[in-house]
Amino acid sequence: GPDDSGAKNAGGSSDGKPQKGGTLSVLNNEPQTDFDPARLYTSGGGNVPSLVFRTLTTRNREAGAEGTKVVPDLATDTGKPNADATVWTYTLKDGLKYEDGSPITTADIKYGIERSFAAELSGGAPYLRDWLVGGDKYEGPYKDGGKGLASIETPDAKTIVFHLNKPEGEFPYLATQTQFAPVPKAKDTGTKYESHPVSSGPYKVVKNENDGEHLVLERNPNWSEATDAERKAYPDSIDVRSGLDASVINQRLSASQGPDSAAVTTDTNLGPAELAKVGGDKALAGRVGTGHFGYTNYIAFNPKVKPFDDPKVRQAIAYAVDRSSAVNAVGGSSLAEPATTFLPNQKAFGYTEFDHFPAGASGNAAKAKELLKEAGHADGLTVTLTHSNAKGGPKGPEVATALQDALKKAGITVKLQGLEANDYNETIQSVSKEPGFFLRGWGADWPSGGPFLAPIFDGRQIVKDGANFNTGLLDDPSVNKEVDEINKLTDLAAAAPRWGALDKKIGEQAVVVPLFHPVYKRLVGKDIKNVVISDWTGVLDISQVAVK
Amino acid sequence: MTEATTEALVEVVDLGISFGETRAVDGLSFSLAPGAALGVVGESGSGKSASAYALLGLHRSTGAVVDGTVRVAGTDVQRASDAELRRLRGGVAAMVFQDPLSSLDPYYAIGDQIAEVYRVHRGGSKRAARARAVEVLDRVGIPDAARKARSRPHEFSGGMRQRALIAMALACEPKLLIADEPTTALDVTVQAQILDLLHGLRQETGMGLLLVTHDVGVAAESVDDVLVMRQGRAVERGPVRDVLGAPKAAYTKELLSAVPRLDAAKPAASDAGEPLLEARDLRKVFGRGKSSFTAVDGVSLTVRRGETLGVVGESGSGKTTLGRMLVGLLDTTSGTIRRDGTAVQMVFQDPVASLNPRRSIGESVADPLRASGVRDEQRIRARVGELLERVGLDPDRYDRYPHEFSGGQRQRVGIARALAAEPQLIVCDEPVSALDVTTQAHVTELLAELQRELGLGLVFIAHDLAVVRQVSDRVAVMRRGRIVEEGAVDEVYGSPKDPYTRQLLAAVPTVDPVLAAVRRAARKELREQLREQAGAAGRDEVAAA
Amino acid sequence: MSEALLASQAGAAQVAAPASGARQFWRRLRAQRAVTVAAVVFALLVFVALAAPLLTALEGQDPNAFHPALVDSAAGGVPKGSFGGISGDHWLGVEPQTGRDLFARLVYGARVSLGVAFIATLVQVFIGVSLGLLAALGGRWADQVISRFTDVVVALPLLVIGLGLIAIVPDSVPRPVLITAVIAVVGWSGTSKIVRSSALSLKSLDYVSAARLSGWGRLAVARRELLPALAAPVITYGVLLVPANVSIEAALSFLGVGIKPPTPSWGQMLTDANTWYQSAPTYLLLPAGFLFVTVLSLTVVGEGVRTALDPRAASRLKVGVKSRKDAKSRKEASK
Amino acid sequence: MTGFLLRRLGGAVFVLLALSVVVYLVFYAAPGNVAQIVCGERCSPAQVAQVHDRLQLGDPIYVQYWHFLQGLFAGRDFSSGVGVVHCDAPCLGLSYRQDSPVTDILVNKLPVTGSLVIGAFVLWILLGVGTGLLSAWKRGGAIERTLTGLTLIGFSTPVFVIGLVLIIVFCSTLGWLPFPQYTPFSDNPEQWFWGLLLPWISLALIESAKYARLVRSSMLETLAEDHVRTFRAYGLTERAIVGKHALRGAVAPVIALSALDAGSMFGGAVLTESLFGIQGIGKLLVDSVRQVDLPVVVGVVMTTGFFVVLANAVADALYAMADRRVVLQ
Ligand SMILES: Nc1ncnc2c1ncn2[C@@H]1O[C@H](COP(=O)(O)OP(=O)(O)OP(=O)(O)O)[C@@H](O)[C@H]1O
Ligand SMILES: Nc1ncnc2c1ncn2[C@@H]1O[C@H](COP(=O)(O)OP(=O)(O)OP(=O)(O)O)[C@@H](O)[C@H]1O
Ligand SMILES: [Mg+2]
Ligand SMILES: [Mg+2]
Repeated sequence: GPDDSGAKNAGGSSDGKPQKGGTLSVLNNEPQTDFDPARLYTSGGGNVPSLVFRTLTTRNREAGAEGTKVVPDLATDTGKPNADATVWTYTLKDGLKYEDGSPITTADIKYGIERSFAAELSGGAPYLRDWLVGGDKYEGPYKDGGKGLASIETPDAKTIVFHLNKPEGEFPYLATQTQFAPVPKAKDTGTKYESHPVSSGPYKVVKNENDGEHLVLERNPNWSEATDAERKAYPDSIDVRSGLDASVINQRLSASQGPDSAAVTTDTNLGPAELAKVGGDKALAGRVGTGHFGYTNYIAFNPKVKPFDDPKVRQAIAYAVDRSSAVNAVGGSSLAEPATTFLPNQKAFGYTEFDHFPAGASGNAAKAKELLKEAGHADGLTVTLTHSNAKGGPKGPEVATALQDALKKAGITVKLQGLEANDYNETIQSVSKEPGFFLRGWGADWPSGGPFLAPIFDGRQIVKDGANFNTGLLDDPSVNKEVDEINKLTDLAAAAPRWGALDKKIGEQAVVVPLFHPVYKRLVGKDIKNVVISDWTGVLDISQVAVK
Repeated sequence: MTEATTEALVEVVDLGISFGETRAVDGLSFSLAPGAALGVVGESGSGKSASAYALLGLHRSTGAVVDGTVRVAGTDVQRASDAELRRLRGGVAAMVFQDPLSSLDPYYAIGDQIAEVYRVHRGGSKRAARARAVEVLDRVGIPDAARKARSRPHEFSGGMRQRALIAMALACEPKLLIADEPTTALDVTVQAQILDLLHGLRQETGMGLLLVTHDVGVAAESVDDVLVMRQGRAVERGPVRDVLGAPKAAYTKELLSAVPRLDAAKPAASDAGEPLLEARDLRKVFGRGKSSFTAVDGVSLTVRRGETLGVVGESGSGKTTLGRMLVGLLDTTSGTIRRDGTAVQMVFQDPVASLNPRRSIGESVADPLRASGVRDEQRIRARVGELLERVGLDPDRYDRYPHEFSGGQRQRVGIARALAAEPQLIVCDEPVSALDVTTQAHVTELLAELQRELGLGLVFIAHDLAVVRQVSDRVAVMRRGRIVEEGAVDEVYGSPKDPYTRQLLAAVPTVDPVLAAVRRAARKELREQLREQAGAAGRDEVAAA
Repeated sequence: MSEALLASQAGAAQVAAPASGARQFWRRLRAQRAVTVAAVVFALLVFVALAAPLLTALEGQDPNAFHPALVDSAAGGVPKGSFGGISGDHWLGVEPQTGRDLFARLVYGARVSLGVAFIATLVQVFIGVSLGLLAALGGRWADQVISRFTDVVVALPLLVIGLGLIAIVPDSVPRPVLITAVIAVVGWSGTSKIVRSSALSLKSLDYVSAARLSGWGRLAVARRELLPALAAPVITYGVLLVPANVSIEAALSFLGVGIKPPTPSWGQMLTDANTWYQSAPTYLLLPAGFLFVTVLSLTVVGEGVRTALDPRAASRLKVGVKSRKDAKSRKEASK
Repeated sequence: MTGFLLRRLGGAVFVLLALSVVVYLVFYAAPGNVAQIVCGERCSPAQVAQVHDRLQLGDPIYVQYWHFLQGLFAGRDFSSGVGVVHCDAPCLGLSYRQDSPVTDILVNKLPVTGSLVIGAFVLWILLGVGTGLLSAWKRGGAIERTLTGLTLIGFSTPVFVIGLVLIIVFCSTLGWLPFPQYTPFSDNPEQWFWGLLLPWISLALIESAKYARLVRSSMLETLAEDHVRTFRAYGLTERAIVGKHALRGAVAPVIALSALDAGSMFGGAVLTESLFGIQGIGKLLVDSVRQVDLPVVVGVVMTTGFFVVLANAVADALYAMADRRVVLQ
């Protein structure tokens, strides 16, 4: 999805073996407003939610690249596809129980998925709707008269079968999302369910105040370690406080006083101003974890708008961009890495290195001018760059002004049009209102090229009357075809390099100019042990953390 | 302390006071023995108040330059430290200021203000101090003192405020009382009562009294020695009998000859023209419910062109309230007023409050002119200058601010302003109360002149019966919100029907000090009689309720 | 008029040639030395704002040019060198992250901040005083309507007003005008409340009644009698509106109706500099310092005007000096 | 008095309705597709349409407003998927994003913002009036100049800086205070106090500057008046004169302004709330505006309006009590 959600391996003071017990504090900026598995839009089941919701599959809780793998969770394996990967069958492990001790059945998983189709519980990823047979017409269990969604079968309490409308080799990745968590129909309270969702994971919710601002999780006695190879669940309880200011979170973590010594954050980076301080303090620097989440910030063009219909103009801009300024604008080289490829620089995505329009660190104004001249803009060019008004963000005015300055050197005068966040999203996602030149970012729903490239470059994903992400309005049959071909592969290792090759090919058209990939730098409290940061989420996994 | 009693209570040698380039007091010397009383009379603006301030060191940090020496009760006021001065002020020597309204804090209950001052010097509990406040308020003749002590200054009439200030001064039982025109707003009966009170206190406690007054009669009644001032200098000084009986200085003679006599009536009313204003059955009730108070209770009157209606009466009887209703500054509770487009003006009882402290007096006087559309600066200045001159002020002081004027001068500014509008009717609320008799005579003459020329109608509220007689054609006597007697001046003065009117006339101070003592005794008797009567009336009211 | 009376005034009349009200006001204003100093400082600030292009040309820097080489990218973008990268080229150092020249941005920022904040303050004071007076003097209904209208404006958050404006105001309206208007619209209520409450007290005074009797209409009475008395609180409060307006201007930028980047303004600089006060203190201290000096100089000037407007206070002021002299002579005498 | 109360009640109704109308109009005109935002970015047009229907966004604005009014006086029902959520009158609607009645959300947040505002209010009045008093008393001296400088620094520094500096000094470095956090008063009064102390102080430091300046200037005005002379002439100390008589003259603008500030602060001291992580009404407002959660925005704005009107009514009553020359209108 397009959200910059979360990432990798910190070197907390991890001496001594992690022990069970204690309370882990989580200090966050954004409250967990949605705690209903149907409404959550997470990558790999999320961080806090995955303590409560187990799913058919889950992400491998290992540091680094190992962590980009998908592994079984409730199911015995990552799924058995049929020959063309249109039917996927899962079998549940034995002895799975809810927090109240009742058994988890596949009917509950089916019901959980069906709920996510209800208009009342919208918000999740689009894949179930797009992939399941009949998914585009289904309106959820509250309106179907008890019929359910026929493309999900539960022949018995342990088996569940999914019928897809086209081959999808990455279905096991999808099964990590919280929509695949079981929801017992009898306990469903509709929109109220999120205040006390029934736990299938190691912790249950004992408190959910003010719509996710303060969560208290305690051990679920009916969760069995034997059935769960992934979650370590060291602390006895977890206290999640959110709505805190980023600088205060970092202050608290660095001070590490009292309960804050056992605190982490799952959503707050060190800010640029704080980096300078942390860098000078050895002890503090040792408590910083660095992670990479698959995310790319880029310049998007609408080739229907002049002068961006001319590839030469787009290329000129690609040459002119000053990536070091752009990187500085979001906090410098510790918080972002310059990008020349659309795919994030990780193997799981199939990263293939290329730089079609080499701009160097600070732009190649000469080459850009040359191209502009060829395009008939020898006297320079005036264009409007649309950006979000959200300060400090990767699509905000800071990056926009950095680009403005860089392009000036190439004779391109950039006028800035800043839009308030909603307006900005609506404008750039609307085919009719889309501006010609704007800032954009895209993140991974799971660590693979599929959800990264298809929404942006697959011509069939252009949404004419809704939120459109194929901003370049690219509808290239050869691209579309290659997407379909790769989706058929169930061998994900084989699929990855082909996504990389596709990225390189699309890159030649210069419908986007990649700018940078964010890097996560986060502090943990001084008593935190067993910090595991995977390349899937880029942040420490709180299911692995110990406080003793 | 023993030292202090042997030497003079007040010793002023060669006092000079300058405000910038104005030399207000120059080479003034006098002394006052403990328990003695000195009256300071003289021309308005002659430096009386300024000298009085100097006794308490009140010129300190105000920009005035004081030279000479001032010793009060052994303290060298000029050199005393702030703490010494504070001890002196209030505790040893207390002052009653000339402008009663502006001299009280508008936000606090009067009783509390008195109590506060009392506690500074005498200590004690808050309660005791409040009780003391009520006691002194009662002594200065505030009716229902316990309740009135809780009122804010704006709920008091001019005379009541003045008495409150006197009460404040008395509360601390000072050795020296400096009273700056303490009776300007008091009707003669209350004035007599206050003067008697001061007299009594002097006898009981040996309090020294420095009485600044423009009223020679008041001086004659209450002091042993008089000091006559003019243009910042003493022109004559001596025992009251000598000075008033056989004045030496020309100015003193002039002053005495200008004292209005009760029997000097206005030259017969020219012609009572058409009515300018008719009021029927006016009532004014302040407050609501239990705390309501009827200040004016069913008053009807008519004022005709070219005629002066004098209004006299007890302090707090509703004269100001009536006057304000007549000009429309105050809404009536009931009753009707017909003005028929008559242009009305008012001379306010409190000259300080009626002048904007931020605007020069010239501008204040020019106000009505500008309001009527005159734009020509030259003309305005000329006209204002002429008006100032006519009320006896220097036209060059156009650009001066109210705080640079003496009490009487400010009062005259108020008159000039009322005249500037060329109104048909003026309600004058104690317009000459702060003026020395010569200036007073001059101002009343001016009013009469204008009345003859323009057919001006006047409502002349005053406590000075002689002045009222001098200027009025008809007179109304007010008491407790009602007009108790109304008629042609000669009739009312000649054969008063109402006992209150008789009492008023009996209380008029005389210039003869010997006679004054005799009358003081007679008054005492009459007062007792009246008190009995009032008690009976009160009982009747209770019975009726 | 008797001769005697005229003569009697002669003593008091030996004064310097009288001066008109306005001239007296200036005289009283100039008598306060601190006011002159403050006025010069403020004039200097205005000059800096007006001469921004000149001054930056002198320095040889462009306020919007990035200098990535001058900041330490790995350390979040702190300026290299000491004191925020102060050097011969960059007189006051450079901005963290971007490396833009701080001096140039400050002087250009002065234009927006002083211009917008100052004009907006004037408009706010004007609206506030007018409505406050109208509420106090216009009778019960006017008071009700105005006071409730004020409540509505106070209760509407800037966020909502900003959103509304984005929706209605066409792009053709110049930004500074728009910002000034918005700030004026959201910020007059304090003045209006103060004026209303003070005027309610004042209107019962005799001198106001006297003016009414003089034949002036309510408006004229308000202007002539009440305004001068209201000047003290209004000026005092008005001065404080200037920094408040600078913050509103910054907040508006968040909402997208503020000054468009990359144009600098003090408000935006302050907001951006927030987190940097430890790692790059000059970045925060400079705009804050400039703002402080502006407000301080305005305060002193305002204070002077207030004193000069009140003849009583003015004479008291003169006295303060004298009384100290008095005290000294007293001390000497007691030795 | 009854008349006053009735008029104020009428005024309050007017203000609240006016506010709700303005918010409706603004949100009607403002950009941002509510259904899309509520549904989520990756919803299909069909799903967006369903959400659009569910939220009754298809109705003309006046119909939507009419439903709102109905809810306000008679309550409303909403679907929760499995059943019906009833929202009792006065129902401000159901939050688009949180799926709970706005009234409930507000009732939850009020004690939070209330605690913040009341504490800060007390502190800033004490601090502001105290500073103003001191500088009027010590006028012309070094103390006054220092105070003026300090108040102006306080006023021209953003709350973010002051707050963060306080946190770093008192919480991180010295460790004297816990990091600010809201604990309900009923849970633990002590924690409530310590957790809110820094937010109160930061707010007070900024707000009090205004009061200090105003108090000082009004007091100097009063000190020039004649009645002050009376008390000087009766030997009252300068301290008593300044602290009692002159201060009383400064009461009018302070009451007027504090009503305004306290009232509008119920709409949230947004920056303070977010810096200190206090989940009050201001934070709610910002989040709701961002998410185009119209019912919540209307609710918050109306709440603010209510408190503004209330504070003003209290101020007027207080003021008429303090200065009896003023009649209660
Ligand atoms: N603050 C001041 N600044 C300038 N001149 C002043 C000031 N106070 C008083 N004066 C002038 O000093 C002179 C004496 O004033 P003072 O008040 O002592 O007069 P007074 O004898 O009390 O007169 P009245 O009987 O009218 O009250 C007057 O001419 C007056 O105008
Ligand atoms: N605003 C008010 N509120 C309550 N009572 C008031 C108010 N104004 C006047 N009074 C009362 O009304 C009565 C009449 O007052 P008024 O001022 O008319 O008296 P007066 O005849 O002018 O007296 P004086 O000669 O002392 O000036 C007094 O008892 C006074 O206390
Ligand atoms: Mg006098
Ligand atoms: Mg009177």
